[in-house]
Amino acid sequence: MAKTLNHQDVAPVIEPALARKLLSQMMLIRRFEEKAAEAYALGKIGGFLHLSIGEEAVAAGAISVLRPDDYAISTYREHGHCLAKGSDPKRVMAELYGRRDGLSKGKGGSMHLFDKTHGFLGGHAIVGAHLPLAAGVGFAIKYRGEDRVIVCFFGDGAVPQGEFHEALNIASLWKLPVIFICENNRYAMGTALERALAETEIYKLGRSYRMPCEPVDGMDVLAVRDVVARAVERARADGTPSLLEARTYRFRGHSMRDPAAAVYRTKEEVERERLRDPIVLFRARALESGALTESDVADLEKSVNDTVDEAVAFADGSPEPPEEWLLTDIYKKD
Amino acid sequence: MAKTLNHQDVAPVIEPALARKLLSQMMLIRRFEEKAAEAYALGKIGGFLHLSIGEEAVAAGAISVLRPDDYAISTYREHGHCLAKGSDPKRVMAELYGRRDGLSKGKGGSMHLFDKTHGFLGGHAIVGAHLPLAAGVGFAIKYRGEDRVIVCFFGDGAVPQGEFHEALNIASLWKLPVIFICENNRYAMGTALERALAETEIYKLGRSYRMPCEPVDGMDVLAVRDVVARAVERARADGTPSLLEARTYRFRGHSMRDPAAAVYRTKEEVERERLRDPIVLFRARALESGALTESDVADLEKSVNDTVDEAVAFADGSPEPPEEWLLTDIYKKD
Amino acid sequence: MAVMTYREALNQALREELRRDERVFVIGEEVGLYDGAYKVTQGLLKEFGAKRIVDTPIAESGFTGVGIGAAMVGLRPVVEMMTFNFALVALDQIVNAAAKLSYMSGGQFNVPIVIRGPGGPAHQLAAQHSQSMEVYFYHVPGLKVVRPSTPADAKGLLKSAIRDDNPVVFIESETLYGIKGEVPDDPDFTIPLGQAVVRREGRDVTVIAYTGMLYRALEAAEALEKEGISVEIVDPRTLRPMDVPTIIGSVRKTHRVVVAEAGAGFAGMGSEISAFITEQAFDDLDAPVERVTGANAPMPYAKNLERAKTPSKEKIMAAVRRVCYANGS
Amino acid sequence: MAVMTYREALNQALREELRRDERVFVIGEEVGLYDGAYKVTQGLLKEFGAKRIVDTPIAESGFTGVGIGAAMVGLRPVVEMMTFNFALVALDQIVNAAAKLSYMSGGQFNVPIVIRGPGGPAHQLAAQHSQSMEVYFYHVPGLKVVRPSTPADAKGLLKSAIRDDNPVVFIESETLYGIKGEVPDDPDFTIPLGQAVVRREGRDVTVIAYTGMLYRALEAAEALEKEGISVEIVDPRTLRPMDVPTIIGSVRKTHRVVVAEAGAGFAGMGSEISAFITEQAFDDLDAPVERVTGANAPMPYAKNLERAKTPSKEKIMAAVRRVCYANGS
Ligand SMILES: Cc1ncc(C[n+]2csc(CCOP(=O)(O)OP(=O)(O)O)c2C)c(N)n1
Ligand SMILES: Cc1ncc(C[n+]2csc(CCOP(=O)(O)OP(=O)(O)O)c2C)c(N)n1
Ligand SMILES: [Mg+2]
Ligand SMILES: [Mg+2]
Repeated sequence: MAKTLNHQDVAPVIEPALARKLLSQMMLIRRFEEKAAEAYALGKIGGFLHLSIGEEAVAAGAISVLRPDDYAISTYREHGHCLAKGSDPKRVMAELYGRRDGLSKGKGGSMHLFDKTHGFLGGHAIVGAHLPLAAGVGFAIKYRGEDRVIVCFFGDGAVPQGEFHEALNIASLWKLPVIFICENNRYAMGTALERALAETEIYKLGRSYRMPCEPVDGMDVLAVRDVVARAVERARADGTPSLLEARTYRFRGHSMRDPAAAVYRTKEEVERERLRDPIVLFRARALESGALTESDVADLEKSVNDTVDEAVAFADGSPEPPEEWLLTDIYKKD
Repeated sequence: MAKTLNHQDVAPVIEPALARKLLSQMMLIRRFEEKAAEAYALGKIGGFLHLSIGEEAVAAGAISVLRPDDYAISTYREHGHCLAKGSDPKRVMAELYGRRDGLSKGKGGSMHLFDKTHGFLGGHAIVGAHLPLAAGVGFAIKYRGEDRVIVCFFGDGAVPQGEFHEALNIASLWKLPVIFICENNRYAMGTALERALAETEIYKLGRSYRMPCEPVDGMDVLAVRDVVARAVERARADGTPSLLEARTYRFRGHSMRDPAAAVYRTKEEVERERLRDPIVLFRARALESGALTESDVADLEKSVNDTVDEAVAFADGSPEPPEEWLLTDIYKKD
Repeated sequence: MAVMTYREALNQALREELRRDERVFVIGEEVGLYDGAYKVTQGLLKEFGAKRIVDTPIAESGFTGVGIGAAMVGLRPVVEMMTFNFALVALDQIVNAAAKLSYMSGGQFNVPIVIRGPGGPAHQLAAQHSQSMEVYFYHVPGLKVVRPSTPADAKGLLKSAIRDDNPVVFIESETLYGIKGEVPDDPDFTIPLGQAVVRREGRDVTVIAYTGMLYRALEAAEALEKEGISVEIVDPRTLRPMDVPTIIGSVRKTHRVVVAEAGAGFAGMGSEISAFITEQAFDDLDAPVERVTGANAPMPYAKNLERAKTPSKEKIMAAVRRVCYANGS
Repeated sequence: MAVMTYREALNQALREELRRDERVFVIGEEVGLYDGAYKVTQGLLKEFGAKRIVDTPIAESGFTGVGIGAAMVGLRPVVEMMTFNFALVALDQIVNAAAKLSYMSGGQFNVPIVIRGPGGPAHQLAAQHSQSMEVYFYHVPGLKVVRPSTPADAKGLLKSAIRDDNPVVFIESETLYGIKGEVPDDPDFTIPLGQAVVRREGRDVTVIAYTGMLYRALEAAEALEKEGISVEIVDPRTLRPMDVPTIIGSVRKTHRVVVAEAGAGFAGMGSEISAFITEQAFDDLDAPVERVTGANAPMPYAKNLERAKTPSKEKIMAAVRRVCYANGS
């Protein structure tokens, strides 16, 4: 079942429209988070801010094979997934700012993005706890006889948690259309994979649940697309879930409070990994293969920058939520 | 790593002393529980009473390879493990009766037998929750540089629980000398294995933790001994933990409140499984191989019966705990 | 009206709601093939099939999360905790997910889930299986918490809980499954969450009690009547939201209060009830609110110790006499 | 005496106890190589090595259970919850194992474990990361629960907790790690569990508060002094066992009480404190006990809403004025 990491072997022809979409998606996430980091430094964003810079290919690649009516769910490191799922960058940024026009009215913040209209089911900050929720969404899909799927993103740090095991077993036992995508960036905060898991090839844990499982180069957006596309196909066909392990790396620290190259990893390692930058790699391939021209890329870049600038301006201009909102949305009134 | 269930292939010579020990151990557990069932019917034992009748070979075989200073820990279905670990049947029965002379002064009951003197660490009634405790005892053993081990008994029903996963991963990652023994009796209450686990060959889950793992015929006390002995050896040598799956069957219902052949399994299945009665099988082999004579067996039987009768008389004669004990042992006073 | 047990009333509530609304399903350990560990779900698998009556592996956190996820996208799960003791392994799901998703999402999502099962002291089940579990839930904003005391309430409140758009923790009483009472047949019979009920009218003292303690209080009231003390009994039924006005109304009438609860006491439900009564009706009180609670210990197995652990009719009577004596009688 | 931060005081306590007793070890996420998510364990790995400062996978239930198992056979683990919010996934281990093993085994086993980490409202961490977690623990027989407010208390109480033979839930304050204070150097300095302290003497009203609320109360007291109201402040320090006599002593002196707490209020610590004061000192009270609590909502992310959620000095002042007015002043 396991595939080797072999994107180098094939030299696919890239559709220009697809190349444009994937590249701009990844650039949008990157740019958005760079700007969020600036806003954080200025004190405009509070609390924790977890950037996915370096990991954009997973969000962009995986979500690019979904239909709009499919679902996605994620952790506190979810800006990329939320944007890729189609959320308005303005409302995402406003949420990070804790403002009235944020997706969650400013009540959720960076760790709790939700966007019902786009099937984005959050933004969950208890490590491992959203995996059962994903199974539950898969349950509902099957219950209603729909052919939707849900992709569930989580980190390598969630794998030793009990709910990983419970959710995967249940999803496989009941054949629920969930694509579990482990974003293996090799660290959970300061804990390297091999200090957390007896079996470090995470995808292999799928075997304990008789679940199709594959590793993939998470820095290669096309490879991610392929592997997720296969998993989505299985899920739509008969509900078969999958465990995918996307091997990636976070270029920044765990959160804005953690330096990029901290005690738990070396500067050299970070430098080396930066050479795998998914945006740089994909841009080069798109240019090389002729799918995009230099001027296409420049246009995309400008458009992305504009979008993010607008998002920042929007967030800056959005007022604080009114104080009465402290006590609303606790219950849905019938 | 996995062995096939092959006790039939070998015809070992059985040491008479060993035969006597194993047979009397199993007969003691059987007789003890039969009497406990009677006492339950008479209202002398309250609450839940879970019998291990049919599963005696696992407790007797596994614990027979331990040293007295090794530890054992178990679930609410633990009479057999506690007796095999050396606890006084009188005090065990008194505990079932909720009397002053019970192991736990009558405060624990059938589900919470503890015997510190014999390294029996309980009697735990939240399914899966004692697996981390076992890892913790393994941790302490290693911390102190001892060569003890702990065997941890649990049911097939604990496998889908998150703590199974957490404990096995940690035990393997840190090389803790824990022998995890799953007593796979194919049902968790009314839930058959295949309705609870995507992978029904439980021992295989050890692979997710790179942990040595083997299945064993849990009705064959010598086979259990062998497989546990190997695991104990690994654990003593360098802390390597193991996952063993003892395939067994409970002849009675889940508890005294559940009929033996209930809706979830057929009378025929129970009848068929009764043919694998571990006591009948082992007695036959001991006689056949000449390790024991008919009169040896008769002697053992009598002695076991006497022991259990004494235990019942002792429990009957033990007074209720004094009412002040309601408020003692909540805290250890320093 | 039909006379039925508390268990049957719950079963009927489930059955009616399953019939009424396709989105409702039941999920938990042994709810289907085994007909429920306590037979509350008896016959449901037969009528509704395995799609809607879902047996689970032992994985409370996992299947509670499944319920929450399904509720987020519009189903209406009824999750059975075989007993509420096991809800502790799923507590994070209930507190950090079910209760907060509406708030964290700014009201985009709501979680119409019921988490139900037996709780409270049982019969010789000892420390891990015999606990008053409501204490883990009623302080949590975003949850509703129900503890029904009679067959009619069991039915009416469970139906309301299932129809509620919010997460409801519905803790039945393990020791009351067999009690009988009149229960309306009307499939539209419901009892709103958040309404207390005066179980017995009285003049001299208000006793607040629910589930097992309600019955001890009723017995105590009968006995005290003979001593010339007239006891009013209020059953909150829903602990969150608490029907403060009904309770305060009774206190303003009687001027004396005893709160009885089976739990261990320190920082229990009675503490809150005592606190808000004192805050809101201080000048009406002729005596301090007294709490009668279970002993502050884990639950022991031995029958005699277990008996001593949980408040008796006698202890309630003694407390009532004390608050009345405090009036100088 | 040295002046140090609350964080340093905790670090020193750990260091001293690790030196004093070979059986003590520290276990949790990021406690070693990373020096602690909040740097409380800074430098410990370097001094004591990986055997005694143990980094774990993210598996709170698993590693808490490891601590409990190790404690059963005689070690003395200090388990760090990176933040106490995550203790919910380990709650069953704490409540059903740690707290009950002594009782269930008739006193054969005890569990000398400390479970420590930051809790309470934090800075814009929102609903899942910013909660008053003590409510899940202080009602549980078998546990002790500590909430230290000053650097000296942090040190002295943590040392007592580690030396205690019972499970102690030790919830630090995320917002106080940086505050400074005098801390005794003596390695035998400890503060017994179960002793409250009068933080400020006063005549007119007793305010009971701990951790962040204590500081709001001290500020309120300063301001009220100028209005001619003399406030006495009692810090319970240990919530279980609660030092009832010290609190009642203060109440008998001032006759008026305000209890401040950061948590959501309904059925919080203040409810119990209010209830036992009313029970035990009813005739001494010139006004009902007032509670000042956090808003009854999950914690919002937005800065202004977060500010509105947690009680301010002004709210405490208003409550104090109310209970004083109630005296007819
Ligand atoms: C149950 C729980 N324990 C601990 C934490 C604190 N925490 C937040 S993120 C994190 C690391 C998670 O790492 P990983 O899953 O690999 O995701 P990554 O941050 O690398 O994307 C930890 C320990 C938490 N949020 N929840
Ligand atoms: C966490 C938890 N959930 C549910 C239960 C109720 N329960 C007690 S025993 C049991 C079945 C366990 O089956 P298994 O582990 O196979 O052990 P067996 O009874 O077959 O020996 C269940 C569901 C429990 N005690 N704890
Ligand atoms: Mg990671
Ligand atoms: Mg079983």
